[in-house]
Amino acid sequence: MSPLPFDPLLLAIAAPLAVALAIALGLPKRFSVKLAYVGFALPALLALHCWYYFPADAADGYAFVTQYGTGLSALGISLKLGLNGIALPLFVMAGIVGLAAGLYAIQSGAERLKLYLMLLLIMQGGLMGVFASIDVFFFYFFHELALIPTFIMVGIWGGRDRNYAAMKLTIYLTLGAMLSLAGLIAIYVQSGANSFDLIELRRALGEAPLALSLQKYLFGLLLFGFGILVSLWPFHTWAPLGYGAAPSSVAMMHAGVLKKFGLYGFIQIALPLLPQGAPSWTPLLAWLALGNIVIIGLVTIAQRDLKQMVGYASVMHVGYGLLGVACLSVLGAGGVVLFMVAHGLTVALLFMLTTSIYHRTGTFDMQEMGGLAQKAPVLAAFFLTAMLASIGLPGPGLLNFWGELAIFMAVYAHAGWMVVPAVLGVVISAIYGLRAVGSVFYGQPTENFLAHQQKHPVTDLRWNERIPALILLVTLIALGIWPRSISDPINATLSAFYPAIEAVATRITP
Amino acid sequence: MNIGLNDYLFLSALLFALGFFGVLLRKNTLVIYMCLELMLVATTLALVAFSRYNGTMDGNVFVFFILTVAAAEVAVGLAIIVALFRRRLTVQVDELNALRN
Amino acid sequence: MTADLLFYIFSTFTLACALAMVVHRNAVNAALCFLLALVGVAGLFVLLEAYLLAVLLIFVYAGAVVALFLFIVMLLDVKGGRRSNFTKSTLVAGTGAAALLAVGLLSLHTHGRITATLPAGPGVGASLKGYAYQLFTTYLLPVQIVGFMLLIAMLGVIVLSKRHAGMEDVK
Amino acid sequence: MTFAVMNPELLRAAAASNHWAAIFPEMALGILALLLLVLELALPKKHHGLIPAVAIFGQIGLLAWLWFNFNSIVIGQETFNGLLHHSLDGQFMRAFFLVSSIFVCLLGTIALAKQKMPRIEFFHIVLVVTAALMLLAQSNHFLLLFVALETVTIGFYILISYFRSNPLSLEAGLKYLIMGGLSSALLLFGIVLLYGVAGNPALPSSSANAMNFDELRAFLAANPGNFLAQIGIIFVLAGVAFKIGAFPFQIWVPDVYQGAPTPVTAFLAVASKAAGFAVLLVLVLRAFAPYAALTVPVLSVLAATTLIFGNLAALTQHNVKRLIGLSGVSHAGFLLLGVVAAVINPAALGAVYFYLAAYLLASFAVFGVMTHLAGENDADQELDHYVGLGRENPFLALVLAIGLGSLAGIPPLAGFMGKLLVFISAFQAQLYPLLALAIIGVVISIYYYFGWIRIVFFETWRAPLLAGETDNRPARTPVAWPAGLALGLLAFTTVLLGFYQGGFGEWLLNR
Amino acid sequence: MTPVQNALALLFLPLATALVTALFFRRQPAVGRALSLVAAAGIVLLGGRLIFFTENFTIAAEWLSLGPLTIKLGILVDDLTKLMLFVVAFIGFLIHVFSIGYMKGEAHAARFFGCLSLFMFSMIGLTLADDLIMLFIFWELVGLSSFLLINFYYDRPAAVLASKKAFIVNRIGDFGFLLGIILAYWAFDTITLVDIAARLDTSPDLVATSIALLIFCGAVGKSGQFPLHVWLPDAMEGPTPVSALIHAATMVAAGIFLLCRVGVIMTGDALTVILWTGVVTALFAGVTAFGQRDIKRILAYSTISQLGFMVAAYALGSLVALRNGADQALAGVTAGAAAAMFHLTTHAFFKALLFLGAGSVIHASHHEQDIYRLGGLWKKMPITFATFTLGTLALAGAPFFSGFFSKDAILLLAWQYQPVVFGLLLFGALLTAFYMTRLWSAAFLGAPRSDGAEHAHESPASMTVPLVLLSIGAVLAGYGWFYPSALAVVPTAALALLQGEGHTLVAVAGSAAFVFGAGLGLLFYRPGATGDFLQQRLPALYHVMAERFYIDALYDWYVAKVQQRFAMLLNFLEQILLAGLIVRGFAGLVGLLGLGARALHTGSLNAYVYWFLLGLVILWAGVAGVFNLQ
Repeated sequence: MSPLPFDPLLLAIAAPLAVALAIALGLPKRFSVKLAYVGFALPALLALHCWYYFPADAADGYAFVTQYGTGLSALGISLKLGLNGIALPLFVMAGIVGLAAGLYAIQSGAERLKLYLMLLLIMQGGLMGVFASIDVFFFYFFHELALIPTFIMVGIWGGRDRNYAAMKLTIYLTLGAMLSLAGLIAIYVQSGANSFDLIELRRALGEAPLALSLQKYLFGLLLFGFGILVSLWPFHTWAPLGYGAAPSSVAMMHAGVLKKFGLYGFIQIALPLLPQGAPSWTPLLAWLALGNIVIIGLVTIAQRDLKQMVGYASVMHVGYGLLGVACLSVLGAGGVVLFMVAHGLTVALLFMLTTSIYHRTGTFDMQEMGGLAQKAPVLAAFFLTAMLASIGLPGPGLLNFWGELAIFMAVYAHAGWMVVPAVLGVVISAIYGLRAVGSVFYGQPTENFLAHQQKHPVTDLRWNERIPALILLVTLIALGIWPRSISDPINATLSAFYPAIEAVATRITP
Repeated sequence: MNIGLNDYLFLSALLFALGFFGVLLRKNTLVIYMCLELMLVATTLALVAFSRYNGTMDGNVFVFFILTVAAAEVAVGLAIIVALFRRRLTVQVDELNALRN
Repeated sequence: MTADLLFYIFSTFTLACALAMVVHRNAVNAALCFLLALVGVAGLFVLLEAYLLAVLLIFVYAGAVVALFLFIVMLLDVKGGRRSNFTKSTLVAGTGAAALLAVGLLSLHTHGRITATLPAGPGVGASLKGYAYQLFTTYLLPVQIVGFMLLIAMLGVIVLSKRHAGMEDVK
Repeated sequence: MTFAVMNPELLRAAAASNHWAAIFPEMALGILALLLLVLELALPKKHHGLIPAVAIFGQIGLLAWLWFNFNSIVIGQETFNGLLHHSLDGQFMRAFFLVSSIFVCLLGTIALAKQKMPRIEFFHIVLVVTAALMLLAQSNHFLLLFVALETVTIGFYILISYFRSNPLSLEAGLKYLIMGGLSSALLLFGIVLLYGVAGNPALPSSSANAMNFDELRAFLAANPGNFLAQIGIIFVLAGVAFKIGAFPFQIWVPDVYQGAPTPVTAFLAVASKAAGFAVLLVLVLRAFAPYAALTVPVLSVLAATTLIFGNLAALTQHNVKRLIGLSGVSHAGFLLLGVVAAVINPAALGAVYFYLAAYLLASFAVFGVMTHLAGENDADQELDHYVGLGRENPFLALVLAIGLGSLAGIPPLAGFMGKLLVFISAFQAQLYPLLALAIIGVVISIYYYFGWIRIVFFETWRAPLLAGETDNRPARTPVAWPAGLALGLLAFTTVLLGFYQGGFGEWLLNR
Repeated sequence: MTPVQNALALLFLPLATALVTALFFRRQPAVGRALSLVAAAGIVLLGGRLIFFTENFTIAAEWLSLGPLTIKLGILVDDLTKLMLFVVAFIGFLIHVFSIGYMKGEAHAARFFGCLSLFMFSMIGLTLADDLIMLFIFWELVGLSSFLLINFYYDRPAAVLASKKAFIVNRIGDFGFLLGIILAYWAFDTITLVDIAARLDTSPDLVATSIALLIFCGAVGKSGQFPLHVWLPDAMEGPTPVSALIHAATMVAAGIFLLCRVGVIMTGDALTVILWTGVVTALFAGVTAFGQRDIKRILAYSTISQLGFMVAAYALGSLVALRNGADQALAGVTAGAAAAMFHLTTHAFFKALLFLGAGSVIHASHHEQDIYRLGGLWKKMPITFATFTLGTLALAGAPFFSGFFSKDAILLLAWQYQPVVFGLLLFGALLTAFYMTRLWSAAFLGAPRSDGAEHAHESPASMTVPLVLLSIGAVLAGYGWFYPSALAVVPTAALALLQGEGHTLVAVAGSAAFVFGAGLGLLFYRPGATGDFLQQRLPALYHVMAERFYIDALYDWYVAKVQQRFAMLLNFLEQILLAGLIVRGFAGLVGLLGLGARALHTGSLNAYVYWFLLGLVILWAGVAGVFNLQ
């Protein structure tokens, strides 16, 4: 347990929000930026602290549990914070990605920087809250808290099509969030626990499970709610568009962390609470996930816009997560958690570097670049590493590989042949990944790019860009080399409450 | 057949419906307003009839209030209509549709 | 029987006047019809032994309200004939509405019959005292409210109608 | 029985039950209103600027009084011969109307400053209407209900047409007049039917005091399925539906909202609507409770259509006053959902009240900004006028965003908690189809709320002005400190209630 | 230093130098070179210590545990490891030395040496792996290093394309490999090689065959077997030392090493498929080599062909053993594995030698790679010429050279298994001699036919010394006594095969194939010819061969016309149909409804009154019970 005299989780959530408030109240820009460093660093440090002190014996329960009333005790809502083995890795990942995104944002010198940092800090607070909440209501609440700045930031600082993108993003995500909320409320109401406390809900539903048909309805609701939020095919079209338009730090935090809400919701809430409802939906989920992997994979190949491509790639990779969820097993779910951490770090890195590329080329069109490695070898190295990680190449992407491997193993065990198209995704991602690296960095620059270089001399990655990149990359590689640092807590937690799910799970394919 | 409560009630409803129909149909604001008044009167008729047949006083007292309210309403309403006429020079509702869509 | 006959007379008269009011093109005539209809209703009030109310109706409604209407109609000098003929759509809608209203009336008449009623005894509304007692005891609060209502109505009419110094006023 | 009322003993008792102290706030408001008129006469003209301050601070004082006497001794009792029923709900609504009135007065000072208009009457009427609203929410008798309602309605006729130099204001007044008159007639007809049926001595549990809600309830409970009573109920509901702007009685809303002076629009949107809901709650939960089999489906249908229609109609609207009016219609749908839930499960009442409170805060935040941005022509407030507000006046922009966000039900704002509570209640009442529609409604509503926010904050291209062309957008009004303080308070409370409902939440949900 | 520490030091030394170079010395070629060389030397030392002074051992630790999945990673040092390690360390070191001369004056040499160190790390990891997952991880890492080194000249579009092709084609193979691992895990409940051997009998036959073939897919990709061989000739775009080390001696042979490692899971059906893949590859690549004029490409096709031999050898040995009634559990070094690994070893020597020789030629003749534009180099570059000749002889299977023995062992197995296979492989051997003679004769004999060749002169010592050392290996690696006892297990087993039935006949046939092939070569490809014989006489056939039987074209067609167009089609559907028609259409529909709802506000009071009537109707309908659904 934490030796700190205060609640690390609450502080990790409150610190960025407090800094945001201070900025909103009119802190001068100089101090705002300095304080923003604190606001971004504190959650990351506290997350690492919690990781370090995470007790191995917190197997079925939670560590660092605290509870604060907010005035809705009549409904069983309270701010109950804590981490279990599933939440911990994501909490840490959220801290790290948030730190990197924050650092990148500070150096970006965006217009209206104060507002930008303020919104980003709110987002960071929300992200930390999502994974630290035991209370299901606050789980949702923090997600929304982080989501709102996303909309605004896409709209204000976004790129091409930002107006349409922001609108589409907002409407889609609101729909997803509303469906999820409906599902969560329904679970709350039907459980009879009169509490949104996940532990209470789990206990209540463990003792008296809901009727089978009800579980089916509710799981369906959550499936589409969470599905839209994680860009399940064919409800994904908001994602590439939104990410294509989003400012980099937002894309980093949303695609990297916030989007994991849905998958996390499946693993932490939907499956444990509705174990019997899940099996009737998993074939559909698996098929749609294959749609993510194969169809979106191929669509990704056809992209010319680098940022859209990264967006599509992230949509594609989400398919692995969904497929892992559909397996309804410790292995699948554990693989998904590993994969989420890996994917979060990777995709954040990719979005960041994509923007760095844009600053040097003045375009996202991959056919208007070329030869950038000659001028910016460090950027090239980072991008190549990130891209290889994202395509799951063991090495830089060792953690991605572990996640994918566990998912594939689970898919074969529960869905047989479906593992073939799933693994095929590995080939597909190699195709678009290398194509991107090749056309951006290798070969000769195009004439337009040369003309651009005349006006804007290309420099290599600056240190204030390198540091956030390094933070992400080092975390990714370190976790990849020693995955047990996160897989053991995951395994312990999942093994505690997944047997009930595995007991009723059926094979996805005959 | 003796005339009873039902007949008064039906008459009242008929007058009410007639007033409603007038409100639906007429284009002159003043006439519409008169039709509204007719509806109020129709209700008072029912009220008085109920009061009479149920043997309670409240209905009659209510009529008292209704009449007062109607008078006040008419005063304000006509003031509005007059003020509007001074700006628009019309009391036809199909010409008073600047606020729409 | 006299009462019944009177009822028929009054009710027919009232209905006829009301109908004339609703359909008459000229607003002045409509107002006059309204006046007559009110007289009919007052007659019915008398049949219902609500004498005070009948008098009030004539005073307040016929005397004040309709007079006000007439006054305004004439003041505004609206040419009643200016109203355009009914267009086809209004005709259809009007017919539909009339049909709906008729259906409503019919169903009210058939389903809503009050079967058990007291034989008409001495009417409670006949006594002036009753009104006074009620208004000054039980319904004192509404009376006070109505007082305030009249106050604001008066203020409102002033605000809406009075020419204020320094205000640009159209025409 | 006939002459029972004549019995001096009973009359004395009736007079004794006129417990004037129980309606101290209403009386105080009336006296304050009169005081304003007296001050207008007594004070020299140059000091007339003080009068609105007197109105506002008087009401703030009254609010403080209410705060300290919230759990008044008359709670749970009936006074004025059963005309009034005092309850905690009533106390809440009192405070609600008082707060709305304070903000309306505040907005009134801003809006009236832009017009050449007599001022004092405005505040006077607002105060009287507020007092009537308070009585309306506590009424326990159809006669009082009608009289109070008519007082409110007549007050609103005047307030809506208050900017009489603007024909649109008058037109709005006329429309409200006709539609209001019609709805009053419907309501009245319903009351008459109920009175007549419930007073019929031949029927079981009939009452000599049939307009009293408790008596009526007893009668209805003893006479299930009475046709005339049902017709009466739906006519009463039609009258109330007009007040709350439920489909299809909402049709007047955009026109009237657009034409009315902005503070009055706010008053209509918040206080008048809330009064409608207070009445509706009293009626369906108490008077009509035995006829839930009728009220629940009917209100459900109204809620469903209201939700969908309000949101759809607002979708393509570009006049902000109409937009907010139509969005208000959809809020009425949500509130109706809460009311239906409350009929089935009375615990949902707290949700409705929370929703109302959140709606008040957010609406006044939005209307406050609208009032500041309104130009000479109060009815002409287009979305275009908000372009660049985020840069020019970040404070107003922020307040507006918080207000709109709360109306849209975006966490972590109060409006979201309101929606959440309503949703939970609706779930508990198992109103699943309505919930589905509500969710669709929320998603659609995001489009126009967010569209508005987008216009405020996002840079959009504007056609450059041609030579000689002037910017037709009204000039920005600077924010004076009292208004700034009030708006800041509204925004802050909206955010705070989103995060932390604290004692307020506990109180509402545990009553 | 314990053996484990030794192995770990061996593994991480090159990684450390690669990292240090990448982090600090990117712009100092001299430092990078020195570091890399130190690492290579260190590898020789540490590797030598591991090979010669350490018993075989295995060690593993749990790396990941999720539910039923437990993955242990670890190190396995056995005879196979040691032989492979020897090849990697020794040849790697020589190639490092060679690179010093070859990469002189290259601005980005630090990157080159960094990547080379990275490759050494990956390759050593691959060699030491005790389980399929670790094998796969390093398998991918060698692919990555190969990718980085092929596009070392990343400003050349051809190099970029080649590297991409190499990576993606390898990924296709790895697709199967990974599936194979997944199947294997669920079949055997472990991915540790030693444990798999112990649990073998539990797997049903079809699954076992699938597993074997899927894992073989990895080998097909990495070892350039037909039809995934297309990347290997293109990979010659990398610097020549890279071609020598990675694309001839070590990495491409990893497929063979993999097969030998997983020998225990093979089944008869799988082996038959493997055999024919190997045979087809051997012949196909041999024939294609005739259509090539680029010296490195010819060597590349020869490499593919030889890899085909090794694959065939592996399959043959196991098939023969199976037919001879051996138990399916073919643990230890089987005959096939021995023959394949033996050929791998000798091939590593002579092919590295040939590539380095080619590098020396290219370096000297200012990057002239067309054999018909070289010529006359025997005089100008005597050491290169001599060593290259030795290498050619070894590859062509001249009697008493290393290649002769290793190829003989394969032919003998083929003879024992089936005459048809024997005949085909013998023909392959003949082709080898034939096209090597063509190369040798055109590049070295006759007169110089270009400025580059004209001005060529012998390479510096850093390049020639490795040539000489390698040529010793090329000549002698076929003899058992060449190997120290620690390495001798595999060669001994392979050489033991030569005592098998029919050995004389096969030896004679092998020798005859060499003589015949070389003779044909000298006959058709006269020294000093300015053009290709086949090109002049049979241009159509030559064209087909030069176009590599259109297989590359087929791939290009597939990528450009099928895959890309399909992707574009899906993208079109995504953008136009889904995001456009459906999503925007739906939004538009809602918008239209909104416009409709807005249009209902006509502003006319009369119309509004109708709404009230409608409201009454709705409410009345409620009274009539219309809404009471139950």
